[in-house]
Amino acid sequence: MGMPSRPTLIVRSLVAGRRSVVSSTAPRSAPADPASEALGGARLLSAYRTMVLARALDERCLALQRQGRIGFYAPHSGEEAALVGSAMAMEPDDWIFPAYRELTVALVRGTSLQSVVDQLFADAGDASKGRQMPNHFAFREQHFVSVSSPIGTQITHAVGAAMAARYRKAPVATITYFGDGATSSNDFHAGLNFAGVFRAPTIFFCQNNEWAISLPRERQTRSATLAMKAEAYGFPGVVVDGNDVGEVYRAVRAARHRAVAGEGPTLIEAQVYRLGPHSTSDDPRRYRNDQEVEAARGRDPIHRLRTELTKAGAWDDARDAALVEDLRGTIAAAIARAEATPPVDPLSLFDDVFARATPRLEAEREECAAHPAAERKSP
Amino acid sequence: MGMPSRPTLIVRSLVAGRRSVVSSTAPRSAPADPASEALGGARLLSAYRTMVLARALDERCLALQRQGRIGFYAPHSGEEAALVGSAMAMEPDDWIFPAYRELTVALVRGTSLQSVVDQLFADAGDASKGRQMPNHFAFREQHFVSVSSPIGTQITHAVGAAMAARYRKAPVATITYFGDGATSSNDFHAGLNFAGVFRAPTIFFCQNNEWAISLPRERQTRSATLAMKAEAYGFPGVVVDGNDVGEVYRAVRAARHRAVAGEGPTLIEAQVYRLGPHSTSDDPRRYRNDQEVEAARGRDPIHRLRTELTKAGAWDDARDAALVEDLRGTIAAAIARAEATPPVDPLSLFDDVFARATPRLEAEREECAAHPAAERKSP
Amino acid sequence: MTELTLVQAVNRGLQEAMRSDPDVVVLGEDVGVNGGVFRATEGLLKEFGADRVLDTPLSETGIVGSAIGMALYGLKPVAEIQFLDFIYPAFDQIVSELAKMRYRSGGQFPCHVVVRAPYGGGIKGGLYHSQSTEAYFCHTAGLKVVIPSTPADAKGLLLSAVADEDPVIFLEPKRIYRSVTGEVPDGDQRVPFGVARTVRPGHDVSVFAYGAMVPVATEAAAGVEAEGISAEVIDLRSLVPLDEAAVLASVAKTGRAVVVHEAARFCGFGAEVAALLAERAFFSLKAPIARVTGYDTPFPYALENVYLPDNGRVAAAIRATAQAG
Amino acid sequence: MTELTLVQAVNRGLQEAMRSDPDVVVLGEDVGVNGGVFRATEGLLKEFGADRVLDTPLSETGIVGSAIGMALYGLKPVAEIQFLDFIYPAFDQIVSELAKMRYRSGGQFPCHVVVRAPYGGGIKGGLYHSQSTEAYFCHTAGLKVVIPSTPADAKGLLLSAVADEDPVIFLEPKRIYRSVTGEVPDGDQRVPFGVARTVRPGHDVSVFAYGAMVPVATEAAAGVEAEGISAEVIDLRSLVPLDEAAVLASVAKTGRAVVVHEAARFCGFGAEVAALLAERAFFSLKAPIARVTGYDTPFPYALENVYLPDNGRVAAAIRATAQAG
Ligand SMILES: Cc1ncc(C[n+]2csc(CCOP(=O)(O)OP(=O)(O)O)c2C)c(N)n1
Ligand SMILES: Cc1ncc(C[n+]2csc(CCOP(=O)(O)OP(=O)(O)O)c2C)c(N)n1
Ligand SMILES: [Mg+2]
Ligand SMILES: [Mg+2]
Repeated sequence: MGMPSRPTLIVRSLVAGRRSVVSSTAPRSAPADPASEALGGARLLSAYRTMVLARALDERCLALQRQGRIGFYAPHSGEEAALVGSAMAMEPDDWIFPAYRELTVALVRGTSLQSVVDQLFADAGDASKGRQMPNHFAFREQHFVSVSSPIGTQITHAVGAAMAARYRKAPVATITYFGDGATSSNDFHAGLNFAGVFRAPTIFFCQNNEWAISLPRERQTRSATLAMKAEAYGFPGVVVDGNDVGEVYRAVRAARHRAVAGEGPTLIEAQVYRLGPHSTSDDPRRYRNDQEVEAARGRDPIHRLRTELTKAGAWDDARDAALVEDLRGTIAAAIARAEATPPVDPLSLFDDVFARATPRLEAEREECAAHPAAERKSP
Repeated sequence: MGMPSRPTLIVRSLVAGRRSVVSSTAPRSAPADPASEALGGARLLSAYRTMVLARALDERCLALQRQGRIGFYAPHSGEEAALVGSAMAMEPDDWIFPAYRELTVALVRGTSLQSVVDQLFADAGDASKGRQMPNHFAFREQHFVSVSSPIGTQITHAVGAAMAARYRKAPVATITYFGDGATSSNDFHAGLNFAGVFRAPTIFFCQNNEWAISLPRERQTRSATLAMKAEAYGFPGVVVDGNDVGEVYRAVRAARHRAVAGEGPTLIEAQVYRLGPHSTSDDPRRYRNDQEVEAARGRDPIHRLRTELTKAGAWDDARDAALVEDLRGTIAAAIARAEATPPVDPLSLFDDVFARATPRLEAEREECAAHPAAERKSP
Repeated sequence: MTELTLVQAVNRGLQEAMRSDPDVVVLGEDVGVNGGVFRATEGLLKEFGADRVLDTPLSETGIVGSAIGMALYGLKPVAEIQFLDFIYPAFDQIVSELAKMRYRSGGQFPCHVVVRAPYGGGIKGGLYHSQSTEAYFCHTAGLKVVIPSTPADAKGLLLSAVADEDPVIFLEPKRIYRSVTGEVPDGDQRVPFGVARTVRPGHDVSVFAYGAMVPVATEAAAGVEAEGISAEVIDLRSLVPLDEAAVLASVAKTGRAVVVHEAARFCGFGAEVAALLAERAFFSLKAPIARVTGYDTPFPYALENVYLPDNGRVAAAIRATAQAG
Repeated sequence: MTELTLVQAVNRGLQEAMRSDPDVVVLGEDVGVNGGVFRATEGLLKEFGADRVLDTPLSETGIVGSAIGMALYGLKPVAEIQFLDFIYPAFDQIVSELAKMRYRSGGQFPCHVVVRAPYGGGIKGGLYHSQSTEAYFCHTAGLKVVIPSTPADAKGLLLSAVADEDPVIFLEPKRIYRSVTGEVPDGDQRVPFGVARTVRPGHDVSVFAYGAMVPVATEAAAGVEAEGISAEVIDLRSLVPLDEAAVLASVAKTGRAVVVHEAARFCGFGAEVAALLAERAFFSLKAPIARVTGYDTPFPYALENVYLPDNGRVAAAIRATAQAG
């Protein structure tokens, strides 16, 4: 990630116990430790903490964008259980091929909150060197592959990487995240078909949040469910309640077993709801009504898990308030640090086009250096 | 078609009786004449004649290519019943979006054999002005839309045209032909999805001939059948025996009824076998064995229909020999005429890029005219 | 005449075209209920109904492919691609089908389709909401490519596009969607293709630009006036067909040329303008032909303002070109 | 050294690369059992097995998309596109993903992928088995683009491509797949990118060409020698990165330039060469820069020989350029 000297807040610590349960030294092809097959105890609590962090980050970032402090933001509120449950089911050597709402997955994978915030600010601390809009993360160490805006393109990558892992005989699965809208993309079709034909160890994780900007799910496609599309490619598809972190975890876990056992891919449709706007550029009141959103709020995954934990005596209001307070402070500190971080170097524009700049790029770098930034006008 | 002064051999005459059964003056939205719902009597005989013509043409064209008299040819032997049965089920106002093996469909639609042969020779009589390789036909009058080489691209066109027909409230359906390989294309996915969402009056007619050049059907996709892929788009898919002209006819007829009744699209998988090479550039012995081909020959659609007609007393060997003899003569005459037709005008290169040539194109036409053809060397 | 922003002018152009011809339909992602993510199709669903304003699934392949099918049947579809950066799933349909249908069928099957897309940088959109890849389309025989830089041209060129029997790629400089306003003629007033617009006459240097670079070039030209340099600014606006006569006439007069565009330089549209001049205005040329363009990197996010040609870079190129030779 | 045809040299290059590095895998349509429709992958399945030579479903989107995924994981895939004309279903993956992955991730995720495709006319392939659309890729920052015209370069450039950490579009002039033969070094002998090849030295006119136009240009240059014109022929072969130094040095000497390519002229690669010269060799230039190219029409079938630059057209351009000014 290129930023080793900066102190890192690793959310993995929030997901306490994860490391101890899934031993990375255990033989990978051996039957999994049954304890890892359900999310309970300390791990369920860490799942909850991560979900609360994710929600708090969403709220803070929407405000940052309104204040003009970051340029854009795509919230994930309503999708936290699906994100956390799926991410926790994957192993450290597995690879993630995310879309733009999977910030939380990066956190579960061990990416530092600071790295995430630096990306949103596109500052000199950004692992991607300020090259992309907010939410378009890339974290090499965590096998969290670079997010792009074109819908669906990561799906075939996940399949190719899975094929490569199999070629290398590594007990590795890949998971790719995408929305209901992305099921209409070319890469969905090509990716699922290749995965079926080559029995790629891939999990296709569809976040069906009912909307693709203004297009409702039922006008995106006429199939009864999105999961059933898997049959067209000769492998199973399952629908899960994406508001239930445990159910999501178990489904992804099972799919991962299938994958590394050589039984092929699985499509999982997590039924969730996008509580917020599509992004900070969107006004959802133009196309959906408040009742629908209110009804979805009633199924809020965080609320649900809090109730569950509280009923089980593992959580209470005081601890909740303290957690929220604590996380807000952590987030504020990361933001403060990002805002104190210098911007990226203008001449770094010419880096990373290729491994080594061509003569033409070096000439352009010199040309660019000759034009003082003072003459530059903002658009 | 631009060739009105040339005498035309209309194959429609070979398909005797068709016009009388499907009256073009009958109210289009009225329930169909039950007599048209099955292929029998004179119409079955004309189906047979067309199939025999198609086979004879294939044999002749493969020879022409070997002799260097045409540049390329993609045979359809083994697919005649599916082609003729489906084409006869469509109405004159319907639109056809073919791939490159649908020459016979053009004939059933009433395109003259001479027009077809002129296209193969790319001569001055070619309705498409010699612009395309053999088999890439376009016949405006017959609503037989221009064939292109990229696999699958016609599928979305068929859907758009069907949506347009519905917008115009015309009782028209569209049919698009494509192979098993094309089910992997982007346009298959987009086209079927749009058709499902917009309930487009389209028939997706998949010629599953078991091979996409050297790739066998089971490695093209892992779904149990190709027809079941329709379910992923929310409409029915059916498998038909593509060697049975009657079964094909009834299935397409039913799908057409559904379409014009506003009940949406249908995917039909016709199970056939490509008896010949993929094209004259292909050597199928590199990837499939003779036994498989021999087994398929045992299911030859022409042989099957001849046996059926003969058993019913409607046909005999003498008539068969006479028909073949007659058709060979007809084909030979068309070829002779094509070979006597002048080549296309070199400066027509610059026509039809746009409705009217731009100044740049006119300048290039002049530049081209200045270079005498004598200096030109064949590649 | 009505004072409109550029995006409003696009909207009025669509409205006008749909009012005067029932064969005109609009399709794309979020174009109906939502009125388009930039509001270019605002109000159309309400006025013309869901039969003529189609919210499509998320598939550019489907949008352009079905638009071609509609056109073949006889309609005049106007397809919106939400950002030019997302046109590539439709690239096969555009270059293999749309551009070649008329030609390959010997004129039997024309393709009366307009593909509209907002394009270009300056909105902090990063790699995928900023690109200017007009050269791909300009290099594809069979496509017309137009780019307005004023509200009047936005409406007038769009009306010409919808009326044109050939496929038109209509690119809208989203950076100036709202920042530029101007008087726009009411009704069906078309601006013809193939005619460049002289924004500012001059006699020392010719500056060729289009889209959002037109105001940048104009400002730079105005700026160097005080230094005694008279720069002529020409808005090419119709890239295909290009008004070659206007380009050649201007350089016949000035003998010097600067080409400005946002797109990457290598094989960009500026190369064609330079090549045209090097071929057909060679004996008038008094100085090297300068290109002020985006650099040969992907479009950046944080460094957008470093990447995009600005007043400073264009003015420097005009000065250098005026003084060279 | 072994005497090989161009397509055999491609085949040996693949074999060599696969032998020396188990991370190299080959995928595409009909590349395995069938050995490729042009036999470029003949024998590879047998030697390396179905794990390394993958016959894929009919989806260029899937071929390039999965190749990218393989490369991200650490393999070095070589994807075959059966004809360049069929690359467009993969265009989104190529321009949006392959070209930008390294850049957008700040160098974290390079994309070690080679995309091979036979391209160009001269085989009576009509619109869709003949096109030369290299300019699309050359205009896309982040892609390298190379085109051999000899068997030695075919193997040597391919070995460099497979070894290169960056994505390479490797275009093979299929018209001369079998008609051109030549001595090819055995083993892992690479030809570096970014270095043009002087086919024939000369001092009156510089002729720039690549691919199947190299033999055409060379023949034309030999032809005009009798008329007292000394034409230098340079095979650009590496379009990105371009050997600008070689281009400029040749024209510094001759003062005259002709660019030859099969692709359509408008916004073609020749425009970039002309623009480069008009910018950086202006004061050496003594004559207009000529482009001898395909015309701005789709690629035809019956009239292929009218469309393609030939000896007559190139010779005429050399003559006119030598005499102008
Ligand atoms: C190829 C492409 N077309 C259009 C867009 C514009 N766009 C961005 S997000 C989006 C909707 C995505 O919906 P979905 O896949 O359901 O994901 P969600 O945003 O709901 O998470 C659209 C149309 C895009 N990014 N890429
Ligand atoms: C997009 C694209 N990729 C590759 C090809 C090369 N190609 C031509 S035909 C063919 C196989 C088609 O198989 P199928 O769809 O089953 O049709 P069939 O030839 O069996 O009738 C291929 C790969 C092509 N024409 N278009
Ligand atoms: Mg969604
Ligand atoms: Mg097939």
